[in-house]
Amino acid sequence: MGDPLYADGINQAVILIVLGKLLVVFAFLMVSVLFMVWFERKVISDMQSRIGPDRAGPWGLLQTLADGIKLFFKEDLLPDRADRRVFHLAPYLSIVPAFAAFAVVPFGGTISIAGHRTQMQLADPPVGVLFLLAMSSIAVYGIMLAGWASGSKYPLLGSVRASAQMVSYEAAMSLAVAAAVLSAGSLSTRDIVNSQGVYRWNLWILGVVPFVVYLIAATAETNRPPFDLVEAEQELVGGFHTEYSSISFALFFLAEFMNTVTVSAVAVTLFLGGPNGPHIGFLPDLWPVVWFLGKLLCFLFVYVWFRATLPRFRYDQLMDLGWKKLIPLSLYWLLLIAALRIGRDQGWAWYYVLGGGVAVGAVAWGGLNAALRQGDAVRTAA
Amino acid sequence: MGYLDGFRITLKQMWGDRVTNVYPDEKRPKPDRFHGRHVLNRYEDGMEKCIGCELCAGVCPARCIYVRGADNPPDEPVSPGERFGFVYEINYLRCIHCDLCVEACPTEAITESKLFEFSFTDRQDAIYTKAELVVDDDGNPQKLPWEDWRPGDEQHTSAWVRATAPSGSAAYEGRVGWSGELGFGVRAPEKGQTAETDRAASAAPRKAKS
Amino acid sequence: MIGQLDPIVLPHVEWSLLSPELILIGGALALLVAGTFRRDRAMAASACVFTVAVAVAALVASWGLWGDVGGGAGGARLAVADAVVVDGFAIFFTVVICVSVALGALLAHGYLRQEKLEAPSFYVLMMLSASGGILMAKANDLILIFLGLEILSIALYVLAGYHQRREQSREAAIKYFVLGSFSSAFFLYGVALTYGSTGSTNLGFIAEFLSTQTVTGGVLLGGFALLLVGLGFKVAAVPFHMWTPDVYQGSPTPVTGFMAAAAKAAGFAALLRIFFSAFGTEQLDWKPIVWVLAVLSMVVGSTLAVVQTDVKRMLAYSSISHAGYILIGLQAANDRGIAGSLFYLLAYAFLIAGSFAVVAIVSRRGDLRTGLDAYRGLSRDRPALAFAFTVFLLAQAGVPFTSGFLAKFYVISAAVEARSYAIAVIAMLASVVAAFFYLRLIVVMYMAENQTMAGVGPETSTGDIESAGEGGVATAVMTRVHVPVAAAVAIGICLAFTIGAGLLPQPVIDFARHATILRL
Amino acid sequence: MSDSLPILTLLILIPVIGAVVVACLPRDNEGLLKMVGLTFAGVALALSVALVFDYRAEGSGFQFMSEHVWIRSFGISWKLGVDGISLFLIGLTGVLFPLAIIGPQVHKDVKGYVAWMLLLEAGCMGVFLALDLFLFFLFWELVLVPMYFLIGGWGYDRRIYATIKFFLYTMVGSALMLVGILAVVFLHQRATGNLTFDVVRLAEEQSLASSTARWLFLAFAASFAIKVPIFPVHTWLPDAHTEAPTGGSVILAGIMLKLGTYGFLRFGLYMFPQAAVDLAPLFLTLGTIGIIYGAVVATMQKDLKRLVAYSSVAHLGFIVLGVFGLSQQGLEGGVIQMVNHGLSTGALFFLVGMIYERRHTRLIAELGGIQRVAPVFAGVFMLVMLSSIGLPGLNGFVGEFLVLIGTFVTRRWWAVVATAGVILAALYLLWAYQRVFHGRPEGENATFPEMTMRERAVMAPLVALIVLLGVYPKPVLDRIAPSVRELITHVEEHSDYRQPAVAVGVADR
Amino acid sequence: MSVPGAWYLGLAAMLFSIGAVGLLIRRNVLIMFMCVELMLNAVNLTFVTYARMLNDIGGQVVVFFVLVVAAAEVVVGLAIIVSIFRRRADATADDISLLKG
Amino acid sequence: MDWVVFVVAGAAVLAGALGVILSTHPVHSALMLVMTLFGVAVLFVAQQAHFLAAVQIIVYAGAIVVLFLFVIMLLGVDRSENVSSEPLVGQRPVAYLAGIGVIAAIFLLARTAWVSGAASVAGAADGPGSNVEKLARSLFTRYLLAFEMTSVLLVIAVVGAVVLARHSPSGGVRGSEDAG
Repeated sequence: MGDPLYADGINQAVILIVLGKLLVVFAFLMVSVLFMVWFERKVISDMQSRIGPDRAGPWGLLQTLADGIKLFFKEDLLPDRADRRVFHLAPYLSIVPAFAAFAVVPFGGTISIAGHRTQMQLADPPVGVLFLLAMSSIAVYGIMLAGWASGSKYPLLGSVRASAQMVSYEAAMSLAVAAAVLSAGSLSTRDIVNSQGVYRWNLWILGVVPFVVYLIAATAETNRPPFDLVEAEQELVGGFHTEYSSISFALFFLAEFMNTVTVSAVAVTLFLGGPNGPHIGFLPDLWPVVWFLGKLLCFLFVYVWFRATLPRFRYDQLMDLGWKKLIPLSLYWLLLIAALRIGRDQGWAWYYVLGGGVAVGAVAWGGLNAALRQGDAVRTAA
Repeated sequence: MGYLDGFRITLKQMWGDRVTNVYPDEKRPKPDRFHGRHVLNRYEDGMEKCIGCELCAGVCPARCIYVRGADNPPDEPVSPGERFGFVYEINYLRCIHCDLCVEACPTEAITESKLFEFSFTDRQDAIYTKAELVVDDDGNPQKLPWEDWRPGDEQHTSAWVRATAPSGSAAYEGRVGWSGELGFGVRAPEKGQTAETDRAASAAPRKAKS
Repeated sequence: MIGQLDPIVLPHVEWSLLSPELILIGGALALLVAGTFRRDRAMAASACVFTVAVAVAALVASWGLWGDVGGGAGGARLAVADAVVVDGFAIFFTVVICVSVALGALLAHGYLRQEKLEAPSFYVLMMLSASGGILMAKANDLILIFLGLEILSIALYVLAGYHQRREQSREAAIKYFVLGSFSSAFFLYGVALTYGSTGSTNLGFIAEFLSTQTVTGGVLLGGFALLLVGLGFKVAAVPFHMWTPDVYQGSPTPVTGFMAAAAKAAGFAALLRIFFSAFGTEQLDWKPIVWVLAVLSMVVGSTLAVVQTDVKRMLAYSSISHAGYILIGLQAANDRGIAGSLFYLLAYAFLIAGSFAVVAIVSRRGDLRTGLDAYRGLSRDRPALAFAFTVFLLAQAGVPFTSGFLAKFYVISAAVEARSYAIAVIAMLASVVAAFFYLRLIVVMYMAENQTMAGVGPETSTGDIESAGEGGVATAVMTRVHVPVAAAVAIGICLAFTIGAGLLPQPVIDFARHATILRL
Repeated sequence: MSDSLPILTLLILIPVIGAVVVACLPRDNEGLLKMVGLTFAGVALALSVALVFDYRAEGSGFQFMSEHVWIRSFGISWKLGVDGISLFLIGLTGVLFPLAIIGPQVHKDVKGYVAWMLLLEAGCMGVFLALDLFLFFLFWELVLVPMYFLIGGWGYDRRIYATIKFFLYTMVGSALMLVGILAVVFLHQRATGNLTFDVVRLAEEQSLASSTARWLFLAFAASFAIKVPIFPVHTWLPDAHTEAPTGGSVILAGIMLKLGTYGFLRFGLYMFPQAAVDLAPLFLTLGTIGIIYGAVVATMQKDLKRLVAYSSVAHLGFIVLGVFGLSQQGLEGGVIQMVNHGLSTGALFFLVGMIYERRHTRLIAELGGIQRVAPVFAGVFMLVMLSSIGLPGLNGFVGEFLVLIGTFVTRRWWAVVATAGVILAALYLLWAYQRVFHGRPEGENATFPEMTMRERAVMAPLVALIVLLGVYPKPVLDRIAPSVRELITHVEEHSDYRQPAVAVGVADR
Repeated sequence: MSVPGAWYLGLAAMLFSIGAVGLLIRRNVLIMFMCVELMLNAVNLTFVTYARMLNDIGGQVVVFFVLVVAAAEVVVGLAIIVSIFRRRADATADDISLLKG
Repeated sequence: MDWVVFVVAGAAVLAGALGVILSTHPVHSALMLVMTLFGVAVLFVAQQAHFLAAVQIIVYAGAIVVLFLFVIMLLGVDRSENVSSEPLVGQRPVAYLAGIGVIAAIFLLARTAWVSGAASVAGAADGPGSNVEKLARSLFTRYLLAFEMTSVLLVIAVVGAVVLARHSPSGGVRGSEDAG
């Protein structure tokens, strides 16, 4: 349990190592954001039969950097009716949780630095998963406050949408995460990774459903397409960050992509076995990192793929999907998994449990549908 | 699974052909009736066609044109008429390139070119003044600092679409209702206005009636 | 990983001992689910019947439990890891609350129909709220009491604001809510301090701890002072009564009836259990506080009730003063006092439910005519209704041969037995003042047909304004009030109990007496 | 009358049933309502008359006892009994109520009037009959409600003020009394281990310490004093009497005031003998002040009804004097004076009511010369008035005389002062008579109608009783005496008071 | 654990008082409601501190329940506020004055 | 180190609390509330209540205050309040005095001992096993019923919110609305 680094107490070397890890993680995130922006633009242009950025650097690799530098030198505008303090605070509120959440993601095995063994993970609190949820739940502040503080109506609409959307999908996401926690019996991310084998991922153990639910909910949580109603350009002129420019805008941009990376990393941790992978003889400390990055990349690609494929949801569709489909589904699935687990502990035959579970599920599904139909009928009648 | 089919298609597209090109390196040929930025034309004798009548400004839906006419100095007239366009400004932050100004112009003074690069860095630069709009002594548009010209681009500046009648009636096939222009003279009639399309166009409503 | 943990051995759950609240919760959920499938008039009517049936079922279950715990006489049982204690006391309150539910449901049906608010959710909330109240009475743990309190209150907040189209109802909800949550915070802080000074929130443990240890620190004192504040709010004792008139007046009338009967009972259940049993050893510390609360409640409640011209408001103030009387039982801190409080609560539940039933009927559509004027000439219009109301009011005033008289007599006799003569005298004097305004209302019903009484304006003044709101001509005042069947049944039951318990109170007294044995 | 018939219970129940029956009748048929009311009141009257005749004169203690356990856990029972003290008060109740129901004209809502009246009768009967403290208190309280409605509903212009005042005064008294009752019961329980509300047991066992008993006596006395009313707390009475409808005034003066004096006897002297003895000077003083004060104030009244009301204050002072004089004659006189006052003041109120019905005013100044136009009316008025003054040969004399004798034996100086009250009574009543009836009738007074048959029928029994009791009070006194003697003996046993021998001698004549 | 529990408890007491005072001085219903949350937080802090001082997990469990209750309360409370202010411009308690007596 | 954490977090708590009650603007109050919540969460961590700290953030900061903000924005009640006006004369000083009095009273009451209870009644908080595990164990044994009852609370919250938030059913009583 816990990082072996702290086993011998805390001394200067330990603090230095922690600071070092902090720097590494920060640098990694920044780089990964740079990469991610480029990657997304490139992949999506491929999918749309376009070329994508190709000017700055080889294959346009430095394009993000160039954009960033350009943004930094732009004028920072403050709308007339804005709430000054909150307006300036919002971007930071947006970026901090995005960064902090990554702290608990294990991205490698255990390595030795200057005689101290330490996990390749910035922190491994015993309630790591809860920490993740906490961070994802406060991520909404940046967006909400940005929209409100702008003192302008489109941003406000965007932020109201954002808060409703993020609170709604958090429930489904938490339930999906709970399934992973249930399977590992621990809230520590490291433990969850360790509970999964090289190929024995939670993805398979839990049935694919929690993973899919997580994937959808996480997409919604990060306000990525097709759930980007928050900034829907066509309706809201860019939503919450309409009035932002310069560094403030850059921070939002950074936070958004950092969130994407973090959420993907969490998905890898929870469902895809994290840095676990087949051992290859040389450089034993490096391979887990490689596996992790590989999985992460796959995941990121999936996100981009989503964006390229799916049209944006309408607002009521968004809420319907969240409340009427994902939450019941993930709740049911969690109960089913729990039932199977109890059945195993009690020595019941799994097929009885499964059969019963399916039967209950069918009844519940039928009931839910009937009720929803009735509700629709009432709504249309009124 | 309709949902998933979409994913397949997008994935397939990744390896398909690109429909875009590397713009500044390669430029795609522009369509014939492309509406670019305006130019102010001159007669073949170098006189400006604009007479400062402000019809263009009046008709402009975006209100982006500002014209002020002035009496021609009798000793050195700028235009053939009594008055000339003393000030002529177009705000390209507002212009929607609808071409109504061109239609309104009684003297064919303002036409739209195929120049489209508006990459100015100062809002002030977005207002093109008469000095920038009026064609130069060769009858070509002035090259603005941010315009990326390729060889031949200046050739397509003048809107010779106006050379034939607007209604597309067959009666005007081959006729040029266009005065001469500095550097180009009288333009040849526009291509593609054939009798067949004309007949098809005029037959359609009759068929619908019967 | 899961193998590292020892499996958690769940405590044994004695389902039968929890049956009344399980019935209520189950009924509520069933109704909630059923309500999503059918939404029409028939559904609404059957929802009322169903609710009454559930309440009766819970009553029957309590009856069974009463036998289980030896007629309430000592065979108290702990259940679910000492979290609840099922004794006569708990069962008594279960009965009071179930009765309130049944009466409230009967009352609600006509009201909801009249106001076009028919929906099962009303009954669902009422049943759930009642389950919270029962939990409070049964709880053997401060936390469970807190949860019960919140279940009860939150549902009531919603019910208070149930009449969405009425501004008053919404206002009542928000006032109740803000002050209710305020008081919950106080209660909770009291729990915290109690926890710190005794080491547990379990009432049994606290009692045991306090009986073996001498706690000198003031933290415990602060703890139960805050507990008293929190519960004082719930039972509407002065000076924590500010919300009562507004909320009683603004809430839909059936809700007010339910609130006055069930919420007050539940609050007192907690109050009595906590102070009488858990803090029984610290009597010297809390009795003076309770004394002050009781006296203030009686005096302020009665006095302010006199100046009210709105009947709902007047009943609210009177309910404040009734809280004072019930507190006398606690202040006496003897068996008779507790039994008196219990008797009072049961009697009061019927009285107030009946009273508000009449108010609901008289206030007619829109729930607006609650002023004294609306009652003028009721005896000519609806003699039976007027008679019933007269009985309820007289009983509240403590007129002989009604349950209300015996209730007052009971608590005052307890105070006298505990030699608290001063509070007994004050109680009687307050009842004099109280009697005054009850009688004034009766006089209006019977006398003021053709002429005006003091404090009552000319007949037409408010009638016109109100009927204008209804879009009709000023005939609304003169139309005969409509008495829904369900409400009539409710009034009949209340009337029967009020007079029955006034004439032959022995069974009720026995019930209350046997319910006072608190095991800890 | 067989012993098996629960006559006392019936005395209470019949009016209650009557009230319920009346409440169920249609409201418009006034004749029927009155007839039904009269029937039930008449049955009660018959029962009470039967009771009076059936009562064994020489018997002591309570007769016709009726006892049923009611609320076991409180030791409360339905215990009724009658002795010489309460016997004639019951009779008085029986007589006055039928008259009050049919006597005065009721201008509105006859149904309510009759129903409340019957309920009131039940309450009054209950108070006189109850031998259980709880039961006593129940009826004591119950009486207030109908009275409240009678005054509030059928009274005159300032009735609201009057009801509030009446109600507040009496309820405050009740408040103290209830606490007193409970204290007696629980202190008794603490001392003896028995929880009982039984008056007889509480009185006989005398378990209270004397200082405690004094406080408790005061608690009871407060309530009784207000009801009587004794001097400083009498101020509700003129208002209530004046504003009440005629029937209400009759009952109020005739019966309800007696509840207080009866209470003093039954629950004051009987239960707290020592305390009563200790505090007797206080009450004697207040009673004497009441006599003089009532008389003086009555003299100055402009309103005839108010005058009669103040005369009640004075008369009740005599009764208090008799009660706390604590001698055989004084007590006998007090008891019989209760009956007398009920008859004569009741009759006076009837008559004043008749004047008001005719003239719609009660102001003495606006009346005059009625004797000319209505000689019968004037004659009846004269007779009743003389009874009230205490003219020998009429009933008032018997009571007042006995009271003064009895008090003189034990408390000489108070008796001397009180005698002045008799003279003052003659003064104010005769003066009032002179102003109202003598002289030349002017204006509306000239057309003052003579007594109708109905009114004569109402007045006849009262006049008859007034004369009868004045001429031949012996049967009454014979029945009162043993109970009074027993009460005095009880007091002597439980206190340091000894009746002077001279009084005993007189009593044993 | 060098900070004595009393410091925490004192802090909680101050927090509680600030919340209570705030509820009394502010007229905006939303802010009044936030003050209630402050008070609940003070209680939570008290419980956790006692849990540590008494070495008893019970205090922490209580906090868990308080959190649930707070959440439920907020849901209902905000629903009430929404329902009442849907048609109003601002949320000050002074305007809620229909019921005054 | 512990002192540093305590002082910093405590200062944040108090500053946030004061900010809540002194800000003129509801949104600022909400933000200040978040600050207090974070401070409290830190104090939880400092006292080994990791689980609660996380839940505190998730529930309070992540849901409750977000809902607050949502409502503020939805209703558009984000107007500054004129704090200088005093609707009830004297209420404010009385409130301040009461607050100070309460603090003083609590400290006075506690001058002898802040804590006097028996230790570890519901189970030890330290010792082997994680905080979460012990919490769970306690929750599902001693507090099982309370835990189950929270479900009722949540049902009420849901039903209540739906009831209150729904639009008036068709054919509402117009009169009562107008007259009200």
